[in-house]
Amino acid sequence: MVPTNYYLILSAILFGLGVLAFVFKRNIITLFMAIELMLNAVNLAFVAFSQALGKPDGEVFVLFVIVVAAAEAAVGLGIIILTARNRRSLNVEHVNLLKL
Amino acid sequence: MISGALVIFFVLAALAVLGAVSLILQSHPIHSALSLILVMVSLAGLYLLMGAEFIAAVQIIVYGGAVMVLFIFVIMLLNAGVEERTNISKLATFAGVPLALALGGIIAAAIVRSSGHLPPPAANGAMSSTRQLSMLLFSEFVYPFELTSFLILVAILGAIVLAQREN
Amino acid sequence: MSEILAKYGFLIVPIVKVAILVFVVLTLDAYLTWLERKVIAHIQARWGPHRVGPHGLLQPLADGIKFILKEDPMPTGVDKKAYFFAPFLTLMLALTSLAVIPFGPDITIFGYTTNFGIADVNISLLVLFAITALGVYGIALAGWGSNSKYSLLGGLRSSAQMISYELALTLSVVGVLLIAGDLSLKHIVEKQAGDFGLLSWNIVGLTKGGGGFTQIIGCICFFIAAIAETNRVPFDLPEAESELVAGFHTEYASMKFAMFFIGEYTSMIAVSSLFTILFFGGWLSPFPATWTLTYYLPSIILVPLGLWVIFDGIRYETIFGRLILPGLGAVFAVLGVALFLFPTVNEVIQGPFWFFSKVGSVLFFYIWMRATLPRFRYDQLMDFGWKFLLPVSIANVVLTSAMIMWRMK
Amino acid sequence: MPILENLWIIPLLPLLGSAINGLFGAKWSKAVVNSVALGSTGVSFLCAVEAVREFLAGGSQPFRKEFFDWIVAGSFRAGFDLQLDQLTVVMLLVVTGVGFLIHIYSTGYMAHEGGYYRFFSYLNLFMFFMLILVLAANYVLLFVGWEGVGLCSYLLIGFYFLKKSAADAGKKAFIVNRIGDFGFMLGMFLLFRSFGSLDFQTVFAKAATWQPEAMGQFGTITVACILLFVGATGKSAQLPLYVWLPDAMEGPTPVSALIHAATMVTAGVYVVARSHILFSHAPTAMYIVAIVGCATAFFAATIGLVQSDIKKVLAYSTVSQLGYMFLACGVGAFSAGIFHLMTHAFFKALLFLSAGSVIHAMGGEQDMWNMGGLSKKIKATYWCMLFGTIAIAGFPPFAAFFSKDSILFAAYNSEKGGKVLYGVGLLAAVLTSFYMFRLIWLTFYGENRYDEHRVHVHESPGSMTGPLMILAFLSLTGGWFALPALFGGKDYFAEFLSPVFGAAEAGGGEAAQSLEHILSIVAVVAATAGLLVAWRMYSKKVTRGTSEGVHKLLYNKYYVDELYAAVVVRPLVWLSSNVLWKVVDAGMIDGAVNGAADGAAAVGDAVRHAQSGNTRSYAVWVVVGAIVVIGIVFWPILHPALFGGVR
Repeated sequence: MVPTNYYLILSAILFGLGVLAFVFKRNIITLFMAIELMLNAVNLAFVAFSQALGKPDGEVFVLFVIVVAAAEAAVGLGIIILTARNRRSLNVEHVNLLKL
Repeated sequence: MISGALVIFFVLAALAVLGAVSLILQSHPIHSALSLILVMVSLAGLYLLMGAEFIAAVQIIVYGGAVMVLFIFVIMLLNAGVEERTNISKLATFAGVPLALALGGIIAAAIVRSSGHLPPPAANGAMSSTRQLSMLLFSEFVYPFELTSFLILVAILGAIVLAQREN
Repeated sequence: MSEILAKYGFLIVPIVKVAILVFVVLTLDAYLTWLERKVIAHIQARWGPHRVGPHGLLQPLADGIKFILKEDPMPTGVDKKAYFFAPFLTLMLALTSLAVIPFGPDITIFGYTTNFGIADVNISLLVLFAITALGVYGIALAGWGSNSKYSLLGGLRSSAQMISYELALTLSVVGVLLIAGDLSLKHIVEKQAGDFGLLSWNIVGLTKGGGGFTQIIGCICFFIAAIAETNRVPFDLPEAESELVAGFHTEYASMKFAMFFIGEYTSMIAVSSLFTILFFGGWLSPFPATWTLTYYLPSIILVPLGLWVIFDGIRYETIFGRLILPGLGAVFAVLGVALFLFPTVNEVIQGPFWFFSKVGSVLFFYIWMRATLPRFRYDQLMDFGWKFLLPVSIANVVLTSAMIMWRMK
Repeated sequence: MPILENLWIIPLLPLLGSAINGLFGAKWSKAVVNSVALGSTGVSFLCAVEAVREFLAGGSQPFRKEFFDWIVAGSFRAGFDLQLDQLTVVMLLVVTGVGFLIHIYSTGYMAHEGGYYRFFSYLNLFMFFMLILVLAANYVLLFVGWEGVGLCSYLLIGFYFLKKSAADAGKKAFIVNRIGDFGFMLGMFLLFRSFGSLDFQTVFAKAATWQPEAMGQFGTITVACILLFVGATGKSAQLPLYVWLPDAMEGPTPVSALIHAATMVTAGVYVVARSHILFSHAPTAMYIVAIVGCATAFFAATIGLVQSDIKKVLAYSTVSQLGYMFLACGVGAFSAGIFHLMTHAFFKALLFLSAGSVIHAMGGEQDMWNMGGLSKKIKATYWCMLFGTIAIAGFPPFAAFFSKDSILFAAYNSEKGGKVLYGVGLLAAVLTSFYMFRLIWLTFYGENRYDEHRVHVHESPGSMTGPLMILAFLSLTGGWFALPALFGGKDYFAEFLSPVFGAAEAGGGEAAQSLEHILSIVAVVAATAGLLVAWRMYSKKVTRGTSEGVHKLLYNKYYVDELYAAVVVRPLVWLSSNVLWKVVDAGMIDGAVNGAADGAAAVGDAVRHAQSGNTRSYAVWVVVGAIVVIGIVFWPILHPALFGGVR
């Protein structure tokens, strides 16, 4: 029987790694992957809590999170394709027109 | 005493962390994607371990089977090469990594600090059969559920509009 | 013996089962290739392989040896990780997918009861789908990894194709799930058991105690989608020789190529089994349980077969053949007689017998189609998948649920 | 259908006519526009008659109904409330009746003008606002009508807006009226401040309970009345705000007849009469009204003596007649004032329309020195004009004889300085009869002073002469309500209005019967004197006299316009161009605006470097924010002030 804490800490670690990836990587697609990683960490926490509290609500939330992640991936990748077409680069540091 | 479940947990957790780290260290998007898939699969294993089989299956089907395939597909489509390690953002270059680690640490610390309030883990598995889940989903959470369907519809439209070429 | 099993059964039994399954499946794959070549040859009025061994029965063996001994060149500029990982992944997933398939009812050996399959997960269907979903990566990675435009195009095509048809595949099953109200393949099969044999299978839908509805639409959709999932004719665009040489595995040779090959045939078997389970009552006999005579059908088939093989082997042109074939026939005949003599064994055999005969006919249908049908154009493929198959399967879901609701009233 | 119950129909009809004509008239033929305009006004006249019949049938009980709320704010309520009492009845009939006649006249007069539909749209709109003004049951709604008629007057004066003088006249009228309106609004505010309402009923009811203020005392009511009167002077062209009315003659003649003679300009009188209770509580205000009215009557008459433009003469005559009305109100003879208002509406409309007919006949000529000898050519017009002149001059048994007579009588009887007022009024009467007969002689007698070949004089069509005759009849008989009063009977008009004015009315008293006879004889003598002098001077005179001395002064209207221009207009222009524009607007306001913009730009320049546009930097900032928030939530020790984290 695994204590809930272990799961939570694992999810914290994964989340931190996701954040690290987000600030560290330059490739837009990889940044999206980092976001997915964070979402997964959150899902893990949800499931862990729902197991700990003995209520399946948390898992329902996980389902919603997954749906949202899928939608976000679809739109986000569309945006990425456009960006790549227009800017001829996937490096997020070259996509810096959002400034004065 | 170390139970079998604990062993499995540590193995899967190690795999997940490994995948996450390699996601960061890999220089090619495809390899990052593969490492992420590894993370997801091991998380699915953890869900199984927690007795949430349905979530595990959905995790693999949706994340592994659809989302990540989409990623890889896009990577192939754009023929993305090895990422260039530019350092235009001084802030991210110098402060990024330590701050990220600090965030992870502070979250972990917060969990440790406040986990005393958690009830002891319930009996494994049984509590979340797929049937219960669906009952809950279609009774209590039916409105959010319908809303997600709208969300997906909008996402489809958005993706189509974005991806279609001009002319 | 039995107490050892009672003690360490949880460890020993799965290992044994895995070993058996792997052996059986690999052999099956090998002889599936033989069968395919033979059938197509005869359909096209040729002989097919008949040099290696009698009727070319040893051809698969020869092929295997060839694969092992062949040189394994690696094209330049490949992405090593992906290039090596892809075939392993494909084969691994294909084999794993068999793990959750129940080939028969639970059996009891030496007082140790176990399920007639490797794992008995209560969401086995979802697990199966999960594994199939991962199947894309093998092909995509192979296509991308081997640094060749043909491979890349093949990989892209197949991944797109698989994603598209996965939806139809999954949706066409929902009808069955609505009837069975369960995600476990075993329970799905058991739900199809009835007094009228095949009438209560999902394809007909006179389920015991009502609450069923014919899944003929779902069955057809599933079959088409399954063909697309396994990249078989007429959906074999990923390896369309005329356009892409050999598609995603153009750059592969020897053992790695063999892995793809075996993977493909294994997944064929898996999908056929799933098809059988979902729509054709799995291991259930098509006849009502009261017709006890049908229990002896295995022996009734095996004994004449054996006799015919012996008779045919005696006057075979090569010495080798005259030695081998009669022996094989004798084995068949003896097996049939044994089944006739030991009803307990016969009892155990019933399930697998029906199961594998059904799977075999489905596989034969596969091969038949390959010999018959032309190939789709790519846009036609996509249009068909999205604009026809998906709506039809959704309609099937709606129809089925409506019927079930109506029956409940 | 009981019109009285839905009184709103009466004003609504002209509005509809105006809207329809204004929106679609451009496309339609004159016939259709006519039918719409005349139809709406005619029907509303009939409705008015019906309403009055019901009113009288119902024992002439003052009718008042609140149709819907318009403005409701706290204790303040201004609703769309209409009322109908004897005073309203008079005004209503005058407005709709005369208005209808003038509409008919206009169809003939405007037949050859452009913007036909526009003219009638404006005219109907004017009718609407005038009716609102008359029917309103509270000051706010009255003010709506008040401003509305001002607007219509502006539009109609500037009807020939391509003519600069017309456009300027319109603007002048509007601006001068603004000054009056300003006073009027102040008056309203003061009333609301002191009575907590602007509803006639409540205001008057409360005011009636107040102690009347003493002479020479400037209490609340007095001030309010004076402010209202300022508004009245603006609208009714009294000293010192009369200057716009003569210029208003730039508009088409029917307009002058309807708006600037018969109805709108009398609105001031109506307001004063309507608020008679207030005025009767403020003797000082009454006195001021009387003095201003009297002065105006004389002053305008003097200017009228020498004008050569036929319409200008009538305009100044109007001003002076309005002066009479205010004189009447000032000395407390409200009914006499209203009486004169009605008769004046008849004969002044008649005179203006006849003048219009003359101008029409002369093909647009307005200068009397270029006329003469028209009596043969345009008989109908001549006789109508003559009727009007006799009436205004005050010969019995014509209308003005009775009304003016009763005014002068009341003035004579008023306790303070009554004799002076009477004298001046009498003098003004002499002057009136003088300039009117001067007009007659210059226009219709002597040999013609115009070019036969260029101008070919022709009688006006029936659509114009018809109304003239009706009005002529009215201005003959209009005064006979008061006929019995001469022979010891009672004045039916005053009798009719007495429920409204009641106590406020300053009756002559029976004792003065003989005195009244004497005074009326004196008035007739005075009128005759004016007639004779005019005959003496103008029956032979044929050339425009060189103007010097007094004549020059009068001819230039006492240089009042120049005076105003020098005293008011030029300083104002200088102020606005040099101070308000160059300093306040360009300097302060623009400066503030641009300053704000520059400040924003500067701040943006300063902080924009945070916006590197680099996603990774933003990501780092997000991380910082997350750390801070989590730290605050879980370690409140970092921020003792904040909530205590998770317990």
